[in-house]
Amino acid sequence: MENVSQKKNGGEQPRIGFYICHCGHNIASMVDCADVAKYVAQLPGVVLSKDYKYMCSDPGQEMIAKDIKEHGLNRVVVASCSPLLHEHTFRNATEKGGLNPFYFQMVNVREHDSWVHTNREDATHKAKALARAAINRVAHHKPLETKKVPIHPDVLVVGGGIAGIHAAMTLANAGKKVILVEREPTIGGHMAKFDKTFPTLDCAACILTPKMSEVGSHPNIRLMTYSEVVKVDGYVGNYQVTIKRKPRYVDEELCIGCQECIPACVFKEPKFADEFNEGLGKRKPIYIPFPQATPQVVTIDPKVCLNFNKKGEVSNKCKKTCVEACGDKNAIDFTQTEKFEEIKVGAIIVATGFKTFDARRITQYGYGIYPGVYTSLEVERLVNAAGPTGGHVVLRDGRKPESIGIIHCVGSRDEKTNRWCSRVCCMYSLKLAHLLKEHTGAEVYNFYIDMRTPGKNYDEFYGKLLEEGVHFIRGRVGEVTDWAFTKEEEGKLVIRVEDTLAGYVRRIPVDMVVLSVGLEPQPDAQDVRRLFGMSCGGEGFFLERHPKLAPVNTFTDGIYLAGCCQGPKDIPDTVAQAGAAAAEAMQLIDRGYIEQEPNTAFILQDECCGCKSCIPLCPYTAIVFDESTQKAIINEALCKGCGTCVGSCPSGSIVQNLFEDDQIFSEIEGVLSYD
Amino acid sequence: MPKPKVAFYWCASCGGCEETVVDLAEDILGVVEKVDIVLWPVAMDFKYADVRAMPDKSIVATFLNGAIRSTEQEEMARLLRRKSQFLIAYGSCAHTGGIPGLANQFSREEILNFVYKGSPSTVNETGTLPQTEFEEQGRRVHLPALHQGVRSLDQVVEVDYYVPGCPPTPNITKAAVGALLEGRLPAKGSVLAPDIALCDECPRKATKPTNVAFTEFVRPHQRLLDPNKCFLAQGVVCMGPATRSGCGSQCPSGNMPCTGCFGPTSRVKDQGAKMLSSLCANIEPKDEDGIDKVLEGIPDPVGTFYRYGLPKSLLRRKGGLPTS
Amino acid sequence: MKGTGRAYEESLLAVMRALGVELEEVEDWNCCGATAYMAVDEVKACILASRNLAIAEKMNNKVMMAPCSSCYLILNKTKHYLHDSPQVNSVVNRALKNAGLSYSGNVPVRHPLDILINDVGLDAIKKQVKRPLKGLKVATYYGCQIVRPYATFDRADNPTTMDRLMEALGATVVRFPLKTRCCGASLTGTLPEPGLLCSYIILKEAIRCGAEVISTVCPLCQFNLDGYHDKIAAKWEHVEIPTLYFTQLMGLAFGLSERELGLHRNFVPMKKLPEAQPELAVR
Amino acid sequence: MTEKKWTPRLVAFFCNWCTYTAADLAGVSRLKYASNVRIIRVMCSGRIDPQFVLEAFAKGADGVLIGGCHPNDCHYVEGNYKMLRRYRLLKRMLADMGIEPDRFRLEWISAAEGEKVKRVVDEMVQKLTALGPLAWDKKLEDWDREVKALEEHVQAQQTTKEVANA
Repeated sequence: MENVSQKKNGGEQPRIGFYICHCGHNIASMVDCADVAKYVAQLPGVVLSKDYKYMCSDPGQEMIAKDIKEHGLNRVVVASCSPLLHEHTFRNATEKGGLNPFYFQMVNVREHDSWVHTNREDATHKAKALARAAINRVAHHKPLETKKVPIHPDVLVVGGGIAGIHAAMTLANAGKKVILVEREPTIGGHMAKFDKTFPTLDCAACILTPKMSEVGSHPNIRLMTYSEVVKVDGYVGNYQVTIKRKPRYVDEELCIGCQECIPACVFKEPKFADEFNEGLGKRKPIYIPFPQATPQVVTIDPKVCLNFNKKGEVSNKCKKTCVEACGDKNAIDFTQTEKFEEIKVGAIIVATGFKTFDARRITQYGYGIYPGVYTSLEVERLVNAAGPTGGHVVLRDGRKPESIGIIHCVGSRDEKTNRWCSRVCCMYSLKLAHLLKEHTGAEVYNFYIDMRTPGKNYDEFYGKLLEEGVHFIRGRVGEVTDWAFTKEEEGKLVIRVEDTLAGYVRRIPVDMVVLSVGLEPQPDAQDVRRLFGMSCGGEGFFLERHPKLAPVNTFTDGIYLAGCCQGPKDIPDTVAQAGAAAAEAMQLIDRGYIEQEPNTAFILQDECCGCKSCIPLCPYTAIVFDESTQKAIINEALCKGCGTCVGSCPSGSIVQNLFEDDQIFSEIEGVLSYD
Repeated sequence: MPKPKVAFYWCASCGGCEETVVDLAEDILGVVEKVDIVLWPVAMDFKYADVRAMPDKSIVATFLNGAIRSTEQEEMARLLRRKSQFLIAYGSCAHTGGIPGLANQFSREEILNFVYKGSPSTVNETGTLPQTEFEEQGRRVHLPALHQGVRSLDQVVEVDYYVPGCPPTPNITKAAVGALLEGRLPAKGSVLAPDIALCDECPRKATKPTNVAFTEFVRPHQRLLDPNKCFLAQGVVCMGPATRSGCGSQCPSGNMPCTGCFGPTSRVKDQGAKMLSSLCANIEPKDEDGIDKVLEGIPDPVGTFYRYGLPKSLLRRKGGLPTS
Repeated sequence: MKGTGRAYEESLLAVMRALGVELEEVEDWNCCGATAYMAVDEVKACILASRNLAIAEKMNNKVMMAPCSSCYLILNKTKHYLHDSPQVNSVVNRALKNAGLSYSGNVPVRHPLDILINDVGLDAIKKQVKRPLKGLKVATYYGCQIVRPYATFDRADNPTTMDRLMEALGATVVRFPLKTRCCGASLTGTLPEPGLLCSYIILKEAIRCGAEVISTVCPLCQFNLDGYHDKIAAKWEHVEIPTLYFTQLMGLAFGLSERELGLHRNFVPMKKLPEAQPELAVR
Repeated sequence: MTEKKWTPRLVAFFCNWCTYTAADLAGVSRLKYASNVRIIRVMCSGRIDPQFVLEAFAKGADGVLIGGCHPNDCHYVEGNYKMLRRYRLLKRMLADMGIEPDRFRLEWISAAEGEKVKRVVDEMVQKLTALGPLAWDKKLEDWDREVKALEEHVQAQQTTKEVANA
């Protein structure tokens, strides 16, 4: 086998250049780089071996190119960070020196060595073994060519919250065609539900709704509401996405948003819990979520509309007064069914947002048990002038609260529920404290663990609240209870808390409790993750490619993240991130093509016996059986380079570029040979 | 001009390879005409001393069959290596260890104890085990000793060519002899059989579907086998895809699956691992229990995948056995 | 268990017998030292407790069941200390060695509730119910020790194992937020005022929540809640509600006799039960 | 080489998308784990040829760890299942060949589970330390000494004969 591979390499003897990077102190503090270079220098085929402070710097890269020319190197190995970070950089440097870029191999001595070990001797030992493996391997490398594939110029944005809206607008304004998919009947997301935004206290609707209607009318944006992505095929630059369009029983083209159907509904009074108002208000079976909803199209809820039976089928039992009211506009269409549409895009921005923590999970806070306990999102609607109470803060029993307790970190920073800080709760709690005090004049208590107000004008806002006379008690609340210890507590909700500044347990009776619920991943985040081939962090938010350097990229090329689906963040950060995601998508699309890693597999046609074992293994049906030659053949355009067929070919007749058997065998020998 | 000298020798083998030489039938006469056989213990009376007396490299080619199992075999292998220009590992045992190679799963002591004491048909009241030396009439007699394990020929001496098979077929034998006599030899170390797997020439090839997904494995005796359909399509482990061709598909033609005697192709280091990989990857279930249930049909993976090649596999021999 | 908690022992053994759970009393057991000794000298307290563990291990028991909350806590705490701290471990094992014992940490310490719910299972328990406690409103009171700090088999903030058990017996479990609040513990003996106040709050709230009986897991809780009604009445108000061991309630549902369950040892009698259960009244 | 205390040698084959990335994450998070592990990157666990595992053992690895994406999460749809199926039989076969089950492990480790890389590597190194050296390469070397011995013996005899003849 030795002979065979040497023949393929043109028979030339390897002349390897080895470089180990100090990465400042990152590697050098745990790995004796000079010692590694010295060890490698005496390995077979190695012509020069150097250690250098920063290999990825311009001088570092230029050194490689220069050495290739001066020393006649034909192979290059760099030991530094993860290949996922800088393989590309060094391949370019190798190419600059006049070599095929795939005559390069990288050794990960930072993420897999210096950063994870504590004994310098052991870490150096490991670096030598890994270097040895790469030196062995690179001798078997072959020149390869990258394949250029054109990119579809359209972009899909999934999720119509502020993140999706901003990303879509940015792209559309740059002249890109955008398809914006939202599963609710309207775009707007959580932000549309907020009353005011911190710390400026400008009205959320006033700043959001103009953007929403702009999206609705933008010539470059195709808005698909009440729709969900159900399938994603293809790869970067060429995704085929299937979108499910749920029937809203109203023709979006024909409905003009006059809403005359709503008063005409056979239900005289709104009767059903209104999702937009967090169930605090009521709506009819035919409804528009809120006045500025985009698109301005009504929706019929088959679960409660009388024209549907319990199974959700049209029963035609209703008088259909709505249809009458619609008249010759003929927008209401009970024959609508679920439809699937396939679209093609080059890039995808996932902005599927978050869900708020279910406060019922912390039973001792009494949400769902005591009517006086609210979630923060409910209070947003309660203080909103367009909300269910017209902006009057009245409790479920009709009373106006005289004292209000706001409990922070409900479902955040809690080992029992969610470990993470939800980032926005301190600030929105302050905002709600201000609004509640303004609306009711009540005594407002904030129960916090730590106040976290980093952000432009955030801490100043905290200062302002302190001046307003809102009370702040530091301590995690133990329970909210209705058992009274004293006369004054009777008929109130008592918040029991250890005041950690005062150093004793306090009982504070209030009329209203607001739970500042944290932010969680969407309940279907795992499904969405699989759909787009992304990863989730341990907490369930989508994982960015690199926490610092690729915060909006995912591990799947061409798929980007924006907003809270990636982790809790406030509106300014969300908008900034959405812009960044749009820019990333644009730089991909404007390049016009992508270079594919040439790690595809091919079948040795003289050697294949035609046993067909590989054919069912390919998930992309890239392998077909050629009846004329009686051999299997791989369609390179479809191959994505997993190598499963290679590992399974019983006669060793399939080869994967970049991951050939010889290359891996030599690597195995290498990692085990230094002792 | 003197005829080229040729030797045939056998080590740990069953004698089947010798039969193949005879199976050349009338063609053997042609061979005998062209060569001068200087050693062939199974058919002719030569003494080792005669060989020892020959000058080094004076034999053009030695066809050695059988694995190396004893000190005597090792000594003869070395002797013949010295005396021959070409040493040809003939048959599976010399090539990859063969059936005797399966003994590499047991220690020498386990084997001796079973064969001479433990096996139900053995009568050995004194419990005598083979000795390597003993005294008789005042003379100390030395006998060959068994090695701790079995080796292919090339694990003991350098081998020039391999003729695979258990036994090699007359055709490839003829081709090998022909190539040798006519000097049409490929690169040293080659296996003198096509470097493509058996399916290539299997008469059942067309009946293999492209979407096989194993839901069970059965052994040939458990099922009445369709005489025309691909064995794998019937859930029978057939080593054909992982085994060199050149045998003329004799087993599949006789309605028995390939068991792998021709060994792997040149691109494979470990025939068993490759077959295991291909079979397992194509199992239908995705959960551990389901997978294990299907795999119950392969109760003895070592015996299945390394029937002829355990000593030449990557692991060569079971761990934990005595080494000397 | 042999003294003030006698009814607990009687009812527990009776119930376990009915369910076919084999129990073996640890030979020559000693006091675990309770929380009191832990507060004085942790290492010595560990030695004291670990003797029981060592004996249980020697007796080849698979599981050590600790019915008393305090024992359960102390034995578990000891186990944790021995596991986490090599220093404590070596001191304790040296002491055990002097007594001819050793402890390797193999016997888990578990609470009867844990065993009943997770090993025996609610289905098996339901099968034994001959007289469901229909209509009986129960406040489940776990006390402070069995779920804190080692919440091994239930949640610390809102335990539910006993709730599920009571529902399996046919009873109605009332919402009782004070289910893990302190009963006053040994304060009732030393500083009666704050101690009794704790008991008073629990009794009062249980009644306010609509309970007819309090179900408890701890001999000390039972004693505090059951034994001081007159003192509480003298100080605050008359709050009378029976406090039964959960095993006594189980026994009643299983149709065991009141005597077997030690019901006669309780101060506040179960009045409601005969009315709700005519067949019991006949007995 | 100076005699160093024996420590196990663990060869790991990690898939590019999940487990290799998780190992990168462990690095970025500065988690500390045993330095005995040597990670070899492949694109997918489906690429891992059982020959690689055998080769690693034969060349002296004390343990082999395979890391792939969780079920249903494979970047290449289901390469991980293909590896799982091979793993089930390979593990049994290795046991038949005298390699303890604890020496060969397959773990699903997602890109987010840097912590799991640490845990699994540490656990495995601990188990391998307890098992002691496998040293298959040394075993074969020792065993091959029995044939080398004869060769040396024959050569020695020849030399004596030659000397005698001379």
